[in-house]
Amino acid sequence: MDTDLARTWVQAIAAAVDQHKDHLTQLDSAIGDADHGANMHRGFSAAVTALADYEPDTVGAVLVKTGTTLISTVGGASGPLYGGAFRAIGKALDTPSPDPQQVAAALAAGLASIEKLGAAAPGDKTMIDAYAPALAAFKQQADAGADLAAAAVAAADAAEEGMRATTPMQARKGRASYLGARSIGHQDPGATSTALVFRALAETLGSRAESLGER
Amino acid sequence: MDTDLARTWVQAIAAAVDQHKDHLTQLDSAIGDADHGANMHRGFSAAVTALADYEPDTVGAVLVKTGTTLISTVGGASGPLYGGAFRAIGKALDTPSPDPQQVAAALAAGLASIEKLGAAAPGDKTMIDAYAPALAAFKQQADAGADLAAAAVAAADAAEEGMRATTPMQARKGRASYLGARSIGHQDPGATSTALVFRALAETLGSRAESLGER
Amino acid sequence: MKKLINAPEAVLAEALSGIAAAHPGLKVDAENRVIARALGTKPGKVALVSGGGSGHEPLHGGFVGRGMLDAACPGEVFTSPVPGQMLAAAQAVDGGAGVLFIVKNYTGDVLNFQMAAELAAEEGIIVETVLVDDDVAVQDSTWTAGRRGTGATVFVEKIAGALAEQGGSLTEVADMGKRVNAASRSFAVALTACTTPASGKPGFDLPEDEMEVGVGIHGEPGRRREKLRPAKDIVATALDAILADQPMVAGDETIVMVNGLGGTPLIELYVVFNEVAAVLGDKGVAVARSLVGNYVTSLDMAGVSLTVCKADADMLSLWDAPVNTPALRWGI
Amino acid sequence: MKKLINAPEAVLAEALSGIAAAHPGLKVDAENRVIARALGTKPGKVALVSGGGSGHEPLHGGFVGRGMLDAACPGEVFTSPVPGQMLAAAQAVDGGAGVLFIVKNYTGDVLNFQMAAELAAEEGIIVETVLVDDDVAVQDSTWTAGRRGTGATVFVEKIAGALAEQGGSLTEVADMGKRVNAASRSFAVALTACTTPASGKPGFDLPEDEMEVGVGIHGEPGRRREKLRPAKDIVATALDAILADQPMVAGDETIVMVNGLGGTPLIELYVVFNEVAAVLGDKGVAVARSLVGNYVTSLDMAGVSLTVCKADADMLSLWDAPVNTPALRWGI
Ligand SMILES: Nc1ncnc2c1ncn2[C@@H]1O[C@H](COP(=O)(O)OP(=O)(O)O)[C@@H](O)[C@H]1O
Ligand SMILES: Nc1ncnc2c1ncn2[C@@H]1O[C@H](COP(=O)(O)OP(=O)(O)O)[C@@H](O)[C@H]1O
Ligand SMILES: [Mg+2]
Ligand SMILES: [Mg+2]
Ligand SMILES: [Mg+2]
Ligand SMILES: [Mg+2]
Repeated sequence: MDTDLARTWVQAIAAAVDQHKDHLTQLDSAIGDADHGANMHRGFSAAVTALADYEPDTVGAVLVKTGTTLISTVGGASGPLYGGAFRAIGKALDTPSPDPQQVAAALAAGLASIEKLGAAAPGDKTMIDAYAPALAAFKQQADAGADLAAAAVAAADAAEEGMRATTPMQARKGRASYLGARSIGHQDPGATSTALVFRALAETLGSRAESLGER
Repeated sequence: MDTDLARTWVQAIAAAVDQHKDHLTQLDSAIGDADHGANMHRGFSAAVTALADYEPDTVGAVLVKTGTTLISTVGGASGPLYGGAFRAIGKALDTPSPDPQQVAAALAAGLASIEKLGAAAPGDKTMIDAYAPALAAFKQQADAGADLAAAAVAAADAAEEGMRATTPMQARKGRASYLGARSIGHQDPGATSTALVFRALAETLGSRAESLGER
Repeated sequence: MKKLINAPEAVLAEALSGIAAAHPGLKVDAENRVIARALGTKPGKVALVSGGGSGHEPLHGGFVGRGMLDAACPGEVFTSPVPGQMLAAAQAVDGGAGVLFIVKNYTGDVLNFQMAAELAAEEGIIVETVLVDDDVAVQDSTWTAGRRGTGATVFVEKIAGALAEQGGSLTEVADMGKRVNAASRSFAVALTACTTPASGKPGFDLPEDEMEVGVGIHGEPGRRREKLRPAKDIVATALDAILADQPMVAGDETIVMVNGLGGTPLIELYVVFNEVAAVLGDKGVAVARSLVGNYVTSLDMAGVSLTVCKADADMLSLWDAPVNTPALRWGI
Repeated sequence: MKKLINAPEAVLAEALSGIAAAHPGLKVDAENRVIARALGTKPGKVALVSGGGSGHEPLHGGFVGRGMLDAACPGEVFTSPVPGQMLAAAQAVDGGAGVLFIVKNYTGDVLNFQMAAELAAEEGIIVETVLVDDDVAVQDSTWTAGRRGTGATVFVEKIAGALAEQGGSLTEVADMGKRVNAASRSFAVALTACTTPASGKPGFDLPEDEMEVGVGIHGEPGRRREKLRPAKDIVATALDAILADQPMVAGDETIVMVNGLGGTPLIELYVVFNEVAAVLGDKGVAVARSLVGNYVTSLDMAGVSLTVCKADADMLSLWDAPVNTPALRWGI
């Protein structure tokens, strides 16, 4: 992973969010306040802009800047949560070209930030329910010696599975918790955007791997 | 005509208005403010109550009381217009048992009151477009020597025809005038209630004639 | 029909009882349906009475209080009150200096207030009347019912009310009311129909992408139906109609009201006001004073009315005078 | 979607510009999205800052002014503002006596205000926070997000604002805010869903004869769906929930707010208030002060929230203290 790649990841998230904006809002409309698509879109568009002429030395700096931008533009619950996560990930990647183990540790720092701020646990029907399995899968692959691309694909698959698993859950945190049992049967918007984040990572790393392979 | 008959007429109007309340409101909803049914219902129910233990000497007193009650309970445009008309009719019937010519003159006084207060003319798409032909028909029958019942039937028929003739008119008075050309194609609610008033008169006089004939 | 009520017939009486409970500064005569100031009229002060159908709240009861109305007569929803109500109001608030009836120009209101004025005269109460007819969506002509009275009513009640409070005579107060009305123009659009409790159904069906242009405040359809457009265009249409009828030049001062018809969020009214201020600003016309909110509503109708009064110095200073009513309050 | 706007993305910026144009007593920092008093904070006065998503107008911007807030930070519609905004507000209004953040209990608001408090502390500004969580429709527990903050925000802002104006210290003002919150409970029902500009569609479909019971102010469905019932029954349900959580006895004094959610006509709110006054009256609980109107809205949602504060003498006297804001004004 390098700074270009980090930037490409953020751009890929922005593109995915742009494409799924209405879907995210629709999911948030069912059990929240119908702004998650707009929130994510505002934040990641701003991040792409902020990164456009930002040329730092480390992957981490790119992601810290992304997190800071999210915090200063998103608002809502997702702003501080994603913003804090990207800042934590970035702070843990203070190197020009981290390896899979380092990335796994950084992603773990991101989750820790979300858990600390949001005080939510797996099963509460939040973004954590996509993030935690994604992290576990990534770590497992990295520990097994897989490369970044392979680890990221496993993470994205796990995130999507985690995302789908939020549907039957009853929310205990965030706005959806106000609905009590009526939150059951709806997929969590934040878990859905987290799945987009990990899928974007997998695609970014995958196409880099391909282009490297083609050389 | 006598005081009992006058009271019966008012009761018959009240019954007809009760039955057609929603229809009147619906017509008023299309080109007005959706209250004509409620207005007429409130007014004539109050009139029936007011007449319940009122035992005056003349037909006129019954109708003056009816008009006064309408004025004090209806509001809107129709309150003063119908109220003033019934008061004028009543004032012109200062006799225990008026004949058809006298009734025709009284009905003419009613129309004059409406025209004076409302400053509307035939063709403006108002209650006048039912009232004026009804009066003309009544007068013609009376002049030709018809009895009250026959004159009233002719008046009711003419009122209904006049009511239907308001549909293609463009309103120039009342709320419907605010719609300009969009008032065309809708039957005037006030003309419709006026047709009920005359039909109620015809039925009241008709059943009296029958019961007299049966004696 | 979805309404927070108990029964359509009971709405007015129960709302009056709620108004009485909510506003210690008001006293409500439930039998005669008159809302008046709890403290009554200062002897020698001209008393202002207004009224009209209900469903336009806060108009008129919300404008009863020091510096504005002395009494309001609420009729049934969208139905003019009856003369007896107005007479009871005039009798209750006459301070010996006469009573000004402020009447919106609708056949029903005009006729009922006219009868009330006659009854009051018989009781020895001197009555003058100001007729409000500010809605430029409706053509004025001697052959029609004339223009509707809408938003300008608030301006007339406020400014004439202030003059009465300052000791103006009945003629002076009436003249000021007429001047304010003559200087004011309104125009409204609706995005949805409203539903009266008695009818239970929306007054008209409006497709999702259309609006009614040139509506009144009684749920009737407008002059024409158009495709829904951005706020900027709607404001342009409304101000064009207003300024065509009441031309203004750079340096003129205005009082502007952006009024919600009942179902429009306040945030949208501010978006609309922003456009109004921009258009008038471009012409060099000053928005000297303004109101943005729900003042003359049409039950649950979504939409907005604009009212612009070309105000002279007297009007502005009377506008600024203290007012203490449920819906308008400052300087107290 | 039927809205008087130009574009969903432009609503907030344009509304802020409209607010600036409409209220000379306010100054709007368009870049940082901060609404503050034009005159600034008196040195030595504790400054009150609140904020939250937009779409609840007049909350919060309409409560900025003497005797209430010093600044408000409006976020996007239904989206908490960002820490930078809150920091800019705190910096703009700190009068040297510290800043009180009044925060409605939503994850987003809490987290963003928390970050802002940290940033402010880094800048040497002393910040205290009052968390408002009055909505009894939501179960409180350490395992959940806790109760939502709704109508009581108005009470907290008014009463704490008055104490700040009278020279209360940051601790005193914060404590008073917490006391008011602890004494206040709310409950709301919705008859229709609202539509955010960004989503363009109503948040839920509600049959013509049903209502959502226990809703918040962000367009989310309620705790349960029920058949629409008369106002009397709805008030009974809401007051039962409130009084179960905050028992009151004869002789207690209250401040009551009957608050429209944006699309409900004022006449209906008075019908509701009439029922509330009757129920509390039967229990001997005094409605010492009241508000009836649109104060904490949810865009165009039809519905009502009830807020009851069991008020002590201090609260009542602070309630009566002068306030001069666009949406609440008396004693000035
Ligand atoms: N306490 C929390 N911990 C983790 N994630 C949370 C928490 N609260 C909310 N979320 C996530 O945030 C998402 C909602 O984000 P968004 O709609 O942008 O913010 P808001 O709820 O403030 O409108 C939820 O779907 C959920 O995944
Ligand atoms: N100037 C007028 N002259 C005669 N009839 C009128 C006039 N204005 C209105 N009307 C009649 O009154 C009817 C409406 O009555 P109603 O709905 O009860 O009163 P409002 O128009 O005040 O709501 C109209 O349909 C019309 O027939
Ligand atoms: Mg959301
Ligand atoms: Mg009508
Ligand atoms: Mg009417
Ligand atoms: Mg939100």
